[in-house]
Amino acid sequence: MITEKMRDVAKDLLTKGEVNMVIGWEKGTFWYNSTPVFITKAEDVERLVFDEFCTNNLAKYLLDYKTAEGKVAIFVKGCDARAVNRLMQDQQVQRDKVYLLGIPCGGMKEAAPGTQPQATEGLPLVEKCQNCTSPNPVVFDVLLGDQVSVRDTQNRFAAVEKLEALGTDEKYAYWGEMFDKCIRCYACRNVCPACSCRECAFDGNGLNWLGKQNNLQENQMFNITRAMHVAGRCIECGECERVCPMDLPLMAINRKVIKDLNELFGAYEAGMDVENRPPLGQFKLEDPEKFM
Amino acid sequence: MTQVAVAENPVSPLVPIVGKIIKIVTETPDVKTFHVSTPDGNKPFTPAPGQLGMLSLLNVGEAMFSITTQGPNHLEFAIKKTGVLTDALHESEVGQTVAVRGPYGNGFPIEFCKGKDLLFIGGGIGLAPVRSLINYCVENRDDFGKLQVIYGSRSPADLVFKDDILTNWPQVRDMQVDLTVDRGDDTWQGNVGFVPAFIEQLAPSPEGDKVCILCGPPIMIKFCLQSLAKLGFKNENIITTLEMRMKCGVGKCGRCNIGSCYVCLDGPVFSLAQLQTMPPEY
Amino acid sequence: MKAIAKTQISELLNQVAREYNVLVPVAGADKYAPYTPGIELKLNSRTLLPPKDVFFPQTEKMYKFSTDGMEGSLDSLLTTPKPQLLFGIRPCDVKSIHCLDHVFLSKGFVDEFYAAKRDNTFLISIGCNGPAESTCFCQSMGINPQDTDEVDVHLFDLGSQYGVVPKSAKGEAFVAKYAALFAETTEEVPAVAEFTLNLELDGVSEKLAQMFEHPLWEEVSRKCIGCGACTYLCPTCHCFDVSARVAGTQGFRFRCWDSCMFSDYTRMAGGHNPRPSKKERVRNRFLHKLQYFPERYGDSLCTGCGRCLSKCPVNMDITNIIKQVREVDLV
Amino acid sequence: MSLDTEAVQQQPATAAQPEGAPQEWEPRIVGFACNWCTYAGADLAGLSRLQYPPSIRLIRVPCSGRVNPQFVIRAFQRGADGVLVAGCHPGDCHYSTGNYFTRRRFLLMQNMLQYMGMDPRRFQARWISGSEGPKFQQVITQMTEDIKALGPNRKMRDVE
Repeated sequence: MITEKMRDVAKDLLTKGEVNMVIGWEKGTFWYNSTPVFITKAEDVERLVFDEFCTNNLAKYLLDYKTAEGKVAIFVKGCDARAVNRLMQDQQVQRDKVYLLGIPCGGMKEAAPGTQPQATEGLPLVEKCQNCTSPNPVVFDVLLGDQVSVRDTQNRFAAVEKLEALGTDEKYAYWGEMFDKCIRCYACRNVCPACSCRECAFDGNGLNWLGKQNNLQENQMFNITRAMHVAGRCIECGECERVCPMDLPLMAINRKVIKDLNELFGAYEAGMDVENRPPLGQFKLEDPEKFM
Repeated sequence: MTQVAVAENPVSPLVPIVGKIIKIVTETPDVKTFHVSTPDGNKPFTPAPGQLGMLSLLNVGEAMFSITTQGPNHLEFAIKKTGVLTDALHESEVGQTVAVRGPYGNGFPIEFCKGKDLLFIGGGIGLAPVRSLINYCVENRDDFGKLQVIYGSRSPADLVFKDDILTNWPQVRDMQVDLTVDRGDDTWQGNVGFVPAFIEQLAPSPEGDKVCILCGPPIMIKFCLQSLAKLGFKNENIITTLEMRMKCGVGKCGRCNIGSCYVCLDGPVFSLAQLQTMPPEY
Repeated sequence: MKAIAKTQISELLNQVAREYNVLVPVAGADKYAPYTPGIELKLNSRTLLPPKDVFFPQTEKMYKFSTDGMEGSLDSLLTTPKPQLLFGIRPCDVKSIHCLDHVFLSKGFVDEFYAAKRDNTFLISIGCNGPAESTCFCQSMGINPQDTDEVDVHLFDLGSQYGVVPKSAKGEAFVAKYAALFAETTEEVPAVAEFTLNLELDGVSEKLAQMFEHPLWEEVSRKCIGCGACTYLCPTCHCFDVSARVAGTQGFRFRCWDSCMFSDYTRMAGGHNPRPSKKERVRNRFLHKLQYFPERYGDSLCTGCGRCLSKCPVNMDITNIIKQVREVDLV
Repeated sequence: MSLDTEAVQQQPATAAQPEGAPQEWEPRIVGFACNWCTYAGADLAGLSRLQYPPSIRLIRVPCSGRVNPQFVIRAFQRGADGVLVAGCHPGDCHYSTGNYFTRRRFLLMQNMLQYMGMDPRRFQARWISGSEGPKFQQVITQMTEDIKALGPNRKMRDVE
């Protein structure tokens, strides 16, 4: 059982004083949710679990502790590990200040709210895991459990292609309907491991790039700019889409950017390592110039 | 269900009236006092000492300021340059249209102060809200006991309301003004030192139920409170005025709460005794 | 009790729509939407977005202005809307409107923008015979899920029909006016089904008053990501910002929902922020719901609708926090 | 920098065209011109008395790489019918490599706008050097023609 191993390794790290905190998951309000937990005392490790509901990407929490004394241990699935790489690449997290406990991930499941506990085998994968390209952690100090095989991801860009096929005005109408729903709670931004600016362009800092009215135009400004700001740095963890209370298809925007970047400037997967720079942070002399 | 008593409020709670800047006094390099009237030359509203007014430049923004004093036909706002709106105000000229709404907040407890000796302590721009009460006391001189003002700023150039502190107030009967600066210059002949130390040096007596009215930067307030405690002032007799971010001024928008109090309605004036029952979140 | 068959509801709405702008919960929509004949209603649960925007829109223009050099003028944009009828709100949301009334209509200032819409809105509520969602806990917050008095007309869910009970003079007139659609019934209101989320609220407010400095806040705030989902979905959260849209010499000032969870919410012009980190912001949010508001207005600011619980990205659970508060040993 | 709405709005609103005279409509194009090449090129076009349509509003930026998504969206929001980004030719950037980054970002942004339902012809980029006054004239003329053919832009706009 991964859960047992998690508790053992967490207890060991905390007891020996190698880390001051372990970031993992614990059971949430219902049997079908697991939620982030921050363990600082060895006697609390029993709260840790790993099951098919540990959907939250934990990597972003490292920013809260980047100036803290000592080390923080964090459990990383494939997507969390890529997020940690991303944050390290942006100098937001220092490798020697984190202890990465890798967990190969078979994909997270979801159960209809209010249903009785049932076997998880029959449950569907959550949206964000259906086209996961990296279920195994790409960076870790210890790996708990065996590597898993990559699922078929040929439908990764299906939603994007469907939208690309629409006519110009149809596209505008579709996105207009979506962005009209946006309540601008900024959950997508706050959960995103690529959004690491201490001061966001959209916060009230007098720059006023984004007005505070909730209307289509401001929501367009927010959503398009958000996608462009994480372009080349999105690790496809799907957290933005998962956390959106209005169920906006945000990954259809992020994946559009990924698809374009791959087609225009060569294949690139963000967060697979820290060496390969993101496509908008580099260039080639022979880059396409079809617009001239 | 919606029949509730409305406080006497000359201006609609969230929609201001238009006003004009009729005079600008440059107090220090970064503080100016703006005199505001309605376009037909009347006072926009009549605040009690210590109350607040929401002042705006229509195409820039609005913010809450203390009303530092008032004349028969105008209100005065002493404003320090700190952000977008205050920068724009500092660049305005006489005749500029502004919008104004208020008055908001509780103001100083005048009845409580009546008949007592009063000690006013101000630091920097913190003299601005206190001045509204000082001027009230000067105008109603017989209602109050002895008056003492202890005021300090970073440098002689940063002293605000120079006419009042150097000329007008010292001439008032039974009124004493003591000044200090953090750093002096060639012309400065007064005290040099921080306000809390100056208080201990002057050692004003708390006797006779003396009330102290205090306003300044948070760090100064913190140390002044220690000094006043040493001198024996009662918490009920130490009164200060707080600053919080405000948007509505009428207890609706939510952001100026300290615990269950709203600074815009229940403050900005609080006694130390009141503050000690509230969470330290200001 | 009078009653109307559920199949007759659209007929009722068709008729009242001649008199009112009718707002209803609609299948596939996230909030109350204008009623049009034939629209598919969703009357078995609460809406994702609360009805607060009917009285307190997410963005509301307050006045417009124009400037010309040093000159300038402004005009109020306060208008009186056509009478509207809000149909199908749940007792939890009725309670939330009661809370908003406290805020916008009391303590010396009436917010005219809110009042104009509030005074002009006829409320018809529908009771729940049990938890409508797994996240419902209104019963624990002292709300009767089946019944409410602070509306004009209340409907009890009797299975195939709704029991119709007027709750105000306006409601009496309404029931009389549409009497042809209502028949007498002897059917009883069924017993309330058991709630799966239950908690004890007694003494929590008083206990919280002593817990401002308690380490619990550091702990529970750690997983918060500081988004505004909870506050925007909350039926009682009412904080707003005031801002302006300026285009050259013209512009308008508006107010819009704001969230105490945002870092710039309390930050002042000089940079000082009384609530600088998420610990202070999370603490303020929960204390506002459970201590400050009860102290100020005598009502809890949480109605147990469960929206925050169902949509919080990190399962920040107010029922769990209340339970933890109860378990705290104050020495 | 900020895009002052006034600059965009000084011209009368586009929508109110007299009936029967649609060809009178002049599009409004916001051009972000790099300080070192394109702005000089525009200057040269002016000095050389080269005629080009009055549809362009140039905003000088230090480098075409300074242009970010907000600039572009804000221009459309505040009434632009087209947006042009123009800078030094690749290899000639005053800051050595700025325009190579522009090239990548521009293509991505143009694709994004297209995906969001904007016609990509409304958002264009060109390399115009300080000596290419005639090219500046030709680019502005061509883009004005393109956008005239597309008609006024209503998408993303939040001004009347």
